[in-house]
Amino acid sequence: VPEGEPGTIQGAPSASADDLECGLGTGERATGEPIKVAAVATTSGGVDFSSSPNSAKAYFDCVNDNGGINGRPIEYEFGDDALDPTKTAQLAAGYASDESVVALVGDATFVGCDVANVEYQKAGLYSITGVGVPQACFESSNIAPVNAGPRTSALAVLQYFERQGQADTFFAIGLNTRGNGDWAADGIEKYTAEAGIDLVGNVLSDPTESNYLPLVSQIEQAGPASLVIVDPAPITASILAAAEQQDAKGDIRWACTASCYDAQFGEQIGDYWEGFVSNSELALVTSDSKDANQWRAVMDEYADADAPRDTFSQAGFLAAKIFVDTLLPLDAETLDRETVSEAVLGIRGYESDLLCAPWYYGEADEHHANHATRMAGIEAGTYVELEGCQDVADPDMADILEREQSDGLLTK
Amino acid sequence: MTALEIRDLHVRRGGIEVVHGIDLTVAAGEITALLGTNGAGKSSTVLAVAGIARDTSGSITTDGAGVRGLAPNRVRRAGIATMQEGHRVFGDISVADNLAIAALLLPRHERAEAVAEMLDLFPEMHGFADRPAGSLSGGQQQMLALATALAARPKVLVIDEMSLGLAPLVVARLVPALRAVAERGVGVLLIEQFTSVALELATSVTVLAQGLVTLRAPAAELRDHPERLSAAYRLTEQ
Amino acid sequence: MSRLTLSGITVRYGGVTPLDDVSLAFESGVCGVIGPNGAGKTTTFNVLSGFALPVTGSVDLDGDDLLAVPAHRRARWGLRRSFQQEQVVRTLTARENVLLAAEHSGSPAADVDRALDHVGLTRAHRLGAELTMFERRLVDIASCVVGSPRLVLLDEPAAGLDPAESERLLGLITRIPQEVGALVLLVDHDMDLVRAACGTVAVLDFGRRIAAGPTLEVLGSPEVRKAYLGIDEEVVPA
Amino acid sequence: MNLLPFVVAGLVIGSVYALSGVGVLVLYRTTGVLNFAHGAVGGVAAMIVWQTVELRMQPSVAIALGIAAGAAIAFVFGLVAGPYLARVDQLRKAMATLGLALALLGLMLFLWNDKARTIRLESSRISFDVAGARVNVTQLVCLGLALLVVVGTLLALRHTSMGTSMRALASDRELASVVGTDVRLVENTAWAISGAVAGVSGILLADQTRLEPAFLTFLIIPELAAVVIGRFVSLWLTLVGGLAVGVGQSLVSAWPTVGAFSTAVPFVVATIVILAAARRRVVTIGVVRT
Amino acid sequence: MSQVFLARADVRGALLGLAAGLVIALGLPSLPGVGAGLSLRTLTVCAIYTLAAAGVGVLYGRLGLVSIMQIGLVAVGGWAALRIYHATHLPFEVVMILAAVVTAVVGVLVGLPALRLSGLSLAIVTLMVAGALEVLVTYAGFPNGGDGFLGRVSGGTLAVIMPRPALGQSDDDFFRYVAVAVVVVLALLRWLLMARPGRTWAAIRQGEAGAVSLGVNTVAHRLFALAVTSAATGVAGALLAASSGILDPASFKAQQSVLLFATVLIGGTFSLLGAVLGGLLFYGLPQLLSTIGLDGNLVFVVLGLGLVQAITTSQAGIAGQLGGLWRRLRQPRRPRRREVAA
Ligand SMILES: Nc1ncnc2c1ncn2[C@@H]1O[C@H](COP(=O)(O)OP(=O)(O)OP(=O)(O)O)[C@@H](O)[C@H]1O
Ligand SMILES: Nc1ncnc2c1ncn2[C@@H]1O[C@H](COP(=O)(O)OP(=O)(O)OP(=O)(O)O)[C@@H](O)[C@H]1O
Ligand SMILES: [Mg+2]
Ligand SMILES: [Mg+2]
Repeated sequence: VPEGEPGTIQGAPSASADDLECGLGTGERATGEPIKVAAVATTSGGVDFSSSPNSAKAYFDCVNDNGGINGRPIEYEFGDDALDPTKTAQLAAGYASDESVVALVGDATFVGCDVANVEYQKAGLYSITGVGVPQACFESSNIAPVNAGPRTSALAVLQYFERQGQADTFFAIGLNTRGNGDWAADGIEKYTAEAGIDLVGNVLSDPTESNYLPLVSQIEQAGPASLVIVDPAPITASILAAAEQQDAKGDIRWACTASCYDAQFGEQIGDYWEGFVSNSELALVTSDSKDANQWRAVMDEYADADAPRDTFSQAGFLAAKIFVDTLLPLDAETLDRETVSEAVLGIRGYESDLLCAPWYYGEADEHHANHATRMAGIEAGTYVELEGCQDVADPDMADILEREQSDGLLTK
Repeated sequence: MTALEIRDLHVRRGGIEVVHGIDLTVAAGEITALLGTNGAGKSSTVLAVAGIARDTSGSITTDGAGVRGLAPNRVRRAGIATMQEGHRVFGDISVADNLAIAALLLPRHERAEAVAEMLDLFPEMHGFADRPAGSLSGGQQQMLALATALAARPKVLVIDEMSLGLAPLVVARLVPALRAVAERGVGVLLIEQFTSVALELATSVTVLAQGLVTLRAPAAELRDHPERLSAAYRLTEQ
Repeated sequence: MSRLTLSGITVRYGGVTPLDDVSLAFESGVCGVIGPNGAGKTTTFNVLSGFALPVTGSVDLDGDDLLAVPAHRRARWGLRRSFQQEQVVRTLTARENVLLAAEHSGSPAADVDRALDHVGLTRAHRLGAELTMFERRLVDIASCVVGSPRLVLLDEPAAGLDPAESERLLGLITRIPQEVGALVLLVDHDMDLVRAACGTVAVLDFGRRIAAGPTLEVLGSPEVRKAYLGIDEEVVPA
Repeated sequence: MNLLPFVVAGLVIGSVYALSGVGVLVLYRTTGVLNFAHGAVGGVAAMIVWQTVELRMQPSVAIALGIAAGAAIAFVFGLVAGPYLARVDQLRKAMATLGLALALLGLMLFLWNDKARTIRLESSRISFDVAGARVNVTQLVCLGLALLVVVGTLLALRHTSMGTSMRALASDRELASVVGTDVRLVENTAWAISGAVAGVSGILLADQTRLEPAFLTFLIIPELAAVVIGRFVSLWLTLVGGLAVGVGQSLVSAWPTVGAFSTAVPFVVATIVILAAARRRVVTIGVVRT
Repeated sequence: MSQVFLARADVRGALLGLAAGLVIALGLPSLPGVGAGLSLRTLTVCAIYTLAAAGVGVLYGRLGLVSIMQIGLVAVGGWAALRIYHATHLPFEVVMILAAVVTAVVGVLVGLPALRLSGLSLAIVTLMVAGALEVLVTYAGFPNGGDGFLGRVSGGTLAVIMPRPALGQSDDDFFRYVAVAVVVVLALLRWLLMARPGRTWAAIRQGEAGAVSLGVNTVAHRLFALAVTSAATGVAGALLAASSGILDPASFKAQQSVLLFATVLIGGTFSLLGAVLGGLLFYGLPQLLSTIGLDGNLVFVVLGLGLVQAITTSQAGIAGQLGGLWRRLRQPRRPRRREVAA
């Protein structure tokens, strides 16, 4: 891979020809009656999650070039909710009222899972979401994200340090937002209490906070063995800058959730943060495995050269792949919302090397299949894997784990 | 010699024409009075000369140089200083600085002298030189407005409603002062509510009624025949 | 028969004392308040209407303590005023302007037409912005006479008016005491108007009362002629 | 708890608020425009610095470019909208800049995605200990610059003819023009200076806080709080106000129970100041201009 | 002069507007291609934001007050509605009125300090309030059937949805419900503007001293104006909450308030038609632009520049231009006809 060419990932293996055999892999364009699939994503208003639907689209294009869904191409579109849940609800209602939309795939919205779910429920429509962030995305009947979410990601970091023997005292930083920052903080609190870890700080700051030096002082005074930042990447970078300015790194192990697992991140925060740790909810973007390779190949072939190659992109790709693999065994002529919804609900034991454990849907009021993640650390400005797949324990997930077993969701 | 020459001036305010093509000449060293009822278009003429009213046609020249359509500061730099009606002063700036701003156009060494001259003309101002002009009484503001126009030592001086809000005592003092200004060769266009004062000062008089010139006569003649003046005021009333 | 007394009024703005222990008494009819610029006339009106708080002194109208009434309640109490700079609301019609005054002073809405008749305003359906300056003055005066005012303050109502308009204004002002029974205080620099309208005048100078009494008598006194009119026939020892 | 580090941190941010506030005030006092887009202009400057550094430009050149961009944006806005704005009241002038702020914000969000970014000024790498807190050279620059700009502006307004003209312009644009002030020149100068100040503040704030378009745009709120504390006239009080807001925010965030609400500090401080000021109210009788 | 569009006690115009509003409210969903789906829902929300826009417009156009916190007040109204509903399960109409009252109180409390200073102070303070409310709402979230004062469920329980009003269950009916509510509130505002409060506000806008000398208690009347416009905005919040049953803090950012202010000025502040246009622009335009493929962020650019343009060259906004056009169309038939004040 020539260096500096946009779209490719440094340090990743190069693609092979069979990586582009998406779906049926026939190499022939699908020409039948299109199957309409949609998504709602936040792509403007300060947050840009478009890489999830974009990679889903890239994969669908690849499938359409390879025989489609038994001859029928997928027609994919997504709407931007501009970080406004009222719009999310509207887009959701719009797709719900359009009977030809059979499912939602690769959604990535920072807001509005709750309002969207209301519409989907009424219409019997289901979403294989690429990226969900707030609590509501994981506690909805008709929405199931492929990613693990901030709470699981934060707990993963904590438990990694615990395994390393570096979590005697722990510090957590998050956003003061209902159903998001407080949700993650609640998980940390419950788990540390159970595990006997001394939680010396659990700070929630306002999303518009301007001055992180007080926070850094607080960290210095608490002196934890390790800490996790559960914030969007730009805020995490600002906190790290403030800490660097105060030279507050000390002996503390600093880490963040998957939100800052992003190729650009290491370079932005600079050499001072060599050894900084991050969680990754899916396989590392550089990993050499079948689905990961296919994802890169599909992106190189079907997506814009400058489209980000990040976890969200993997998530959208994976959501699309799960969807296609679910539809292929069905009779293409009978595909409509009802039959597709039934098939989606029936997904169980779906395996992919991007994931750590099988993914499933199932009829339930909450969906949180991805609860095993990997850890990465910054070495010479880029992330490398520190630890492979590990299941994440969350005291509030008992019901889900139990249902996994009792309903046999982890096996086909 | 004409200091200010207006030919066929039309002025529109808010899209409506209020001055319908007037001619007016102000000779250097003389005072020309512009009289007329309320709404006759006197102030509109003044605003047009000063470059504030932009919707105009015709020609306005000073010493042969056209100034119609120029921005107010360019008009001022061409030598025409204007005192607008309605006590226009820099309200939140001190009286002394108001004068200093007016004198900025003068050569550096003349500035202090020009300001001092004004303080002599209006000795009242000594008492409130460092108070913000906005806190002055109406008449005090009018004095200041006059002083700023005079301090600039222009070639042409246009004064709208000179005695507005001034006590008779002050008006009495202004008469010789303005005459002295004219004697230095300045052409003065004077708008004045009290006809007696206007006729006393002016050499020639132009009367406007409903945007048209209805009378042009030497002041001396009108002093003897005041009825001609009131007739001109009412000329277009039917 | 109403009687207004100001006793020992002192007003201070920082270092300025526009009114210094002023005592004045006015009895029904139209009374003049005159004096040079900055003498404290407008300030006196501001005290009466509540825009200036005196540090000492009291104001009494027929036994009522005026200073105890908050500024916005004084209209209801019976006080009306016009300003040196008229304040007609541009976005309301003339009639609505007067109606507004009626509503907030607790006067019957039916009285609006009477007030408009009083001033003889014919274009009452036109917006404030469309009126001429004289018409706006008329609206101001109509707002002052709507309902049953007890005290009407007019601050330089004739400023900028031509002789004919001044004449008409004079008629309006002198009719106020007869028609609505209010005491009228008039500030103006037009001595002809003051002479014709006011039975009595008070003269202020530098924040002090220097004379008061029947108009002709006061205007004839040498001290007033010197301080205000600028007529200085013979040196009068203090 | 040792509060000193919080005070120091607050002073630093506060001084940049003050610097911005002074920039806003200068423009306000000369053109009568209260510039709500000051933060957004600073944001653009900071983003440009980031982008050009990313493109391997010399940091010092990048910073100069950023400041120039700030000055240019403000200058062009003043040039294009200025003559129209001159005809409307102060409130409308201010609201027009709100439009500029929105437009700049949208443009920034469009041009730059939501990934993490940092600006690192060389001067931030040199630091030393003061009373238990680390202080770096950038922070000293912030404090010094705020002081310098206040003193410089005061001197210039009082003792230069450009300064005098600026004051005249702020008071009454039309009258200033009538007495011969070249209003366009003065206005354009003021816009450019204020834009440059916005650029400097934006870059400093991006180094000290966060490099995010919406965040930098809405820093106008604490900056305006400083201006309110200065009662729209006093440069010194604006400086004090900026520092007070910064320290207030920092101290509030030191207490866990109220820490989350530190962003509401400017509102509280400004409200208190307005309440205090309101007690000495005088009714001014204005001239109605149609 | 278009600036005085709203000033006339134009009863005929008001009745005409009322009738047109009702026809649109009841008839629109029946039009082919509009009923059900995305466009009708968009129009529903546009109609809701019309009320917030009317608040901005009346304050600015009639009183010269700038309020950049209107979206924050919508949040307050929505929060109150949800909270009251989950606590009491009262009929939605009652909930809506209570929410309006709560919002009015909040609006007045906020305006109280700033009203005593110049217009710019109010603008700044309201922008700060918008920021502060954003913090508060982000922190508190919106009630969704949980316990405690904040009423938030946590853990694995599903949020409880506030049902739509009985008369507006389907999307079509809900649009009619909203539109009628909006028309009623606008009619009330219009009536206030034509009557004594409207006149008084015009006097206050022009000058404090003049108003006081007429006997106006300026502070009380400004607060009254804030109360009225906030109440209207509170109704908008309640309707918005009813629209999808739950709300999210992310809808109520300070920048949304700025955006609304911009669209109202573009629409025009001298008539309530401007508010309707403002609502449409605020919510409908971004939607429209995104369907033609314009990046959502560029909507800010379009509306921001629109605001600058409106202020600099067309003070009466689109509504003023439409009004001018209307008058010009009628002019030839009845030259120089002027409406006489009632
Ligand atoms: N801004 C404006 N828009 C529309 N018409 C205006 C405007 N200003 C003045 N006018 C009208 O223009 C005409 C002339 O006014 P102008 O002020 O020139 O008269 P004037 O002779 O100076 O009277 P005055 O003695 O009242 O000062 C009047 O009919 C007036 O109503
Ligand atoms: N708000 C204020 N602050 C400071 N000084 C003031 C204020 N208002 C008035 N003054 C001063 O008080 C004095 C009296 O002013 P006032 O307005 O009462 O004068 P006046 O008699 O009405 O004069 P004129 O005939 O010029 O209108 C003046 O010296 C004026 O400068
Ligand atoms: Mg005039
Ligand atoms: Mg006076």
